[in-house]
Amino acid sequence: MDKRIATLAEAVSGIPDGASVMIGGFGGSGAPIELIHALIDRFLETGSPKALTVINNNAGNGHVGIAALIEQGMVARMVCSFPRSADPRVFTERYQSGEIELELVPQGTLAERIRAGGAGIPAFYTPTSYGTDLAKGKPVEEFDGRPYVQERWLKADFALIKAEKGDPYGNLTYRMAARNFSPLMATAAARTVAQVSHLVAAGDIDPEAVVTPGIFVDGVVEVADPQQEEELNRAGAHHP
Amino acid sequence: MDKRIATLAEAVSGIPDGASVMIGGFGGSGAPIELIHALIDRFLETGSPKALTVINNNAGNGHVGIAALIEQGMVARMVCSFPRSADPRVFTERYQSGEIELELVPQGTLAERIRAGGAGIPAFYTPTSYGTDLAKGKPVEEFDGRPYVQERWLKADFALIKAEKGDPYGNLTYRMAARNFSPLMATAAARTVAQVSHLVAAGDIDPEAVVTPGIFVDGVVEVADPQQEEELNRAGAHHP
Amino acid sequence: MTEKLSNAQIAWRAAQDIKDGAYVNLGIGFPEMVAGYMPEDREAVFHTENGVLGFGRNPAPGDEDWDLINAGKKAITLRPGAAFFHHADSFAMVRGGHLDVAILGAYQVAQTGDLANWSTGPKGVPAVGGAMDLVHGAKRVAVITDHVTKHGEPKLVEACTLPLTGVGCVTKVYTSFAVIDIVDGHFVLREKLPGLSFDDLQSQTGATLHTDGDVADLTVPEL
Amino acid sequence: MTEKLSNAQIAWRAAQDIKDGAYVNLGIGFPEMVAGYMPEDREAVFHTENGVLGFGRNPAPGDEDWDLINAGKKAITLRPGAAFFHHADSFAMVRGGHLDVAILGAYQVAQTGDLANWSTGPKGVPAVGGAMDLVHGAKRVAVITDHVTKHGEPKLVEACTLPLTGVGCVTKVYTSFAVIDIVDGHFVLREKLPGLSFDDLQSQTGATLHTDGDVADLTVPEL
Repeated sequence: MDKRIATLAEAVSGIPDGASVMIGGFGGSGAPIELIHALIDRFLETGSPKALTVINNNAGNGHVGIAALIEQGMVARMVCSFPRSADPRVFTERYQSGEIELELVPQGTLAERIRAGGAGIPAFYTPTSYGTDLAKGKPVEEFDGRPYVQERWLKADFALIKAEKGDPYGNLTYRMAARNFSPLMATAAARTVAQVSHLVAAGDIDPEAVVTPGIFVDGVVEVADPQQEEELNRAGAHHP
Repeated sequence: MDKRIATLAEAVSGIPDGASVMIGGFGGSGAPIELIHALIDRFLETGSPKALTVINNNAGNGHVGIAALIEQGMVARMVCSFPRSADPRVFTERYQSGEIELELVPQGTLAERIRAGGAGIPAFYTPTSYGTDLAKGKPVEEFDGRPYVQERWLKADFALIKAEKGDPYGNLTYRMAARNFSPLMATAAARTVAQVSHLVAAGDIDPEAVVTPGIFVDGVVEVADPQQEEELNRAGAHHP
Repeated sequence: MTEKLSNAQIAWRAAQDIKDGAYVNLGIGFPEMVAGYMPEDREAVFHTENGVLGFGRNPAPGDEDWDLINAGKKAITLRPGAAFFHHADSFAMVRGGHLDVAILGAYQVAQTGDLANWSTGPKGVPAVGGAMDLVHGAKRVAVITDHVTKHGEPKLVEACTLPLTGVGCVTKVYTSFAVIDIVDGHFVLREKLPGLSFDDLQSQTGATLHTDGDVADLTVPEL
Repeated sequence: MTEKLSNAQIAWRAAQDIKDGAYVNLGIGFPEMVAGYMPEDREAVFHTENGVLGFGRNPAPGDEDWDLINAGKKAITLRPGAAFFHHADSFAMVRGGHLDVAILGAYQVAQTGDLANWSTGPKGVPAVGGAMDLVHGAKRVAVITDHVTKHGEPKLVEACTLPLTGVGCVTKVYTSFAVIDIVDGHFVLREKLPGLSFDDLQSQTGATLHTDGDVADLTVPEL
């Protein structure tokens, strides 16, 4: 079993036009900057992939990562809970011009829908959003005298995530709050690729410490000193 | 914050007659033998608690742990997936005589129902058990052309679990396959008490290594050299 | 112009009602101030949606680790006994009723407990974050807010006119003028600034203020 | 009495169809034997419901650690790259379609793919375990079984008479006589013991056997 991928270019090579892509991270923590930028570089060279649906808690910040993906016109649709950031201009302009569609999902519902996608649960009920605009058109059912909204699972064609350690079996650990959505997204995508800061040998991750078991991961690519989105933005970085 | 409890007797003192109690463990791995035996000892002294509903994957083995709890007549109802074991006689007799009611739940559905109880999800849909006797009377709904069974959350008044390390905040780690249902049960019970093999100081469990965050745990009691159910049974042990 | 409490003073007042040992989520922005005013003899454990329990103060500038942030994307530090977890576990804590209290900001609060705090209407980019989960998850949902808007309009109303965050979820409101419980569809005044008459307070409130026994003086330290 | 494959030989045959890199769950008891017959040049990762991925052979007697067991409560060992996880995550792997194959035992398999393997009727204590989850979760569900019961009755039938484990879930059956695919509600014979005629096999099968091209000889090593 060897899920190692040699290059970032290879790691993102299979994503076609129109694909749905879950991208890990909450703001800058956990954002797989190098994988996203490799996808942009591929687009700049080949014109593909475009018309992507991107699933992330946010909708980009500044001019790197998801914001840069949007800026290149690669994204047709965002699914997120909080499309605001310190510098949300790239998304805001595309959204207001109608170029990007937005599905706004409460954060806990977004997390649970992704988990459900990975766990084979096609639908579940939550109290979240009951009686609000975000529940419009969704079935409501009462349990034990309280109303709940039915939500559907959320799956994707690909997940691009960032992890701390990875081994050839695809087992992953994360770094602090960079964990966030990534373990869920790994389970809910048909193909999951992780950029890992430390590629280690099989057996070097304690089985007790594995956060994402390798069964959920299809490829790992080492990015030894990953860029941090927040630091890039504080430095005013652009990609490309 | 100090969730430490000094004695096993104190740890099980609040459980009343008729309570529902989730008990961690899969077979002998993860079975909180000392907590269960403390509950039996309390019953032998005071006649309480009795008429318990016990939720566990199994229904006891031999004459220790859950089997001993059943043998004392303390259990009115079992919720489990696999009420068989190397020596299931205690449960089998009480079940066949009608003294104990059994709710049989597929193992994955049992796990998911407990997780749902802890996560505030009152109901969910699963393909498991569709078209079988165990789905009788349950709502069925079709999603994307496939039929699913609606299952309800499962909560309990108490959870008694076994963990490897615990700190005064209630953070827990587990030992190998002894993890099984315990992290789920900790979330789904109104009051969760863990026996821990190593009680450590706050800060001594790496925040990355915490499996059950302390918010789900109400009490920790140290049992430094816990008994292992399988070993007790191989030695032909009885409690008391 | 009526004397009113500063944001710091409102946060201080809300902090006094947090019990020792409580698990607490503070909304982004103004509510984050509450953590700074916990009584010294009490310990609360703070939860942030993005997967941290038991975080502490913000680090000094230059000491930030941007993989260690709160839901407002501010850098934080850890306290002993902290834990990391993923987003589904984080919202299991929220939705599953494990938080003792969530303290949120508000555009409007209705006497029914309805809260509007995520959208000011169809203009702009909508963003909801974790607010809709928190209002139906925490055991107690409190709001801290100015009593009136910048334009002097009541924020405590009979029925919210802005898009709802949740229905019947708020049970306590700490404002720049008063402390108000929501009981059975009514605002029940518990404390008010000593220099403010009941009638003056009522005139700045968009729904009837009820009383149930004495109304205490709302007194807070200079901050 | 017809020559038939031993359990070890049925397990060997099933193992030959497991691809390199597959994630596999083996049912309690007889199916556990499959792991011992994996081709040496292929590596499968074995999953057990109780929260272990990547386990290896059973330890020598005396070397057991009873906190490290499989779903059949037998002691196991770990291979490099193993992971522990809780039961909800374990069944997320199962129900979420992450396992490549589950190999289970059977009381009866119907030509529709229906499986009965958990209950022989109302007598005794019912016990289901993880079978109902596995049959609707794994990408491929195969059965290994004697072709007939101890009493000579067919186990491959038109419709199950015993309580169902799952509906339309099995796609391949490895028996003591044959290898059979289930395609569009039919048993399609792929391999049979060379010494057994089609008519003899049909006479011991409770539903019509179809063919689709050649039927290969079912040949296995002495074990």
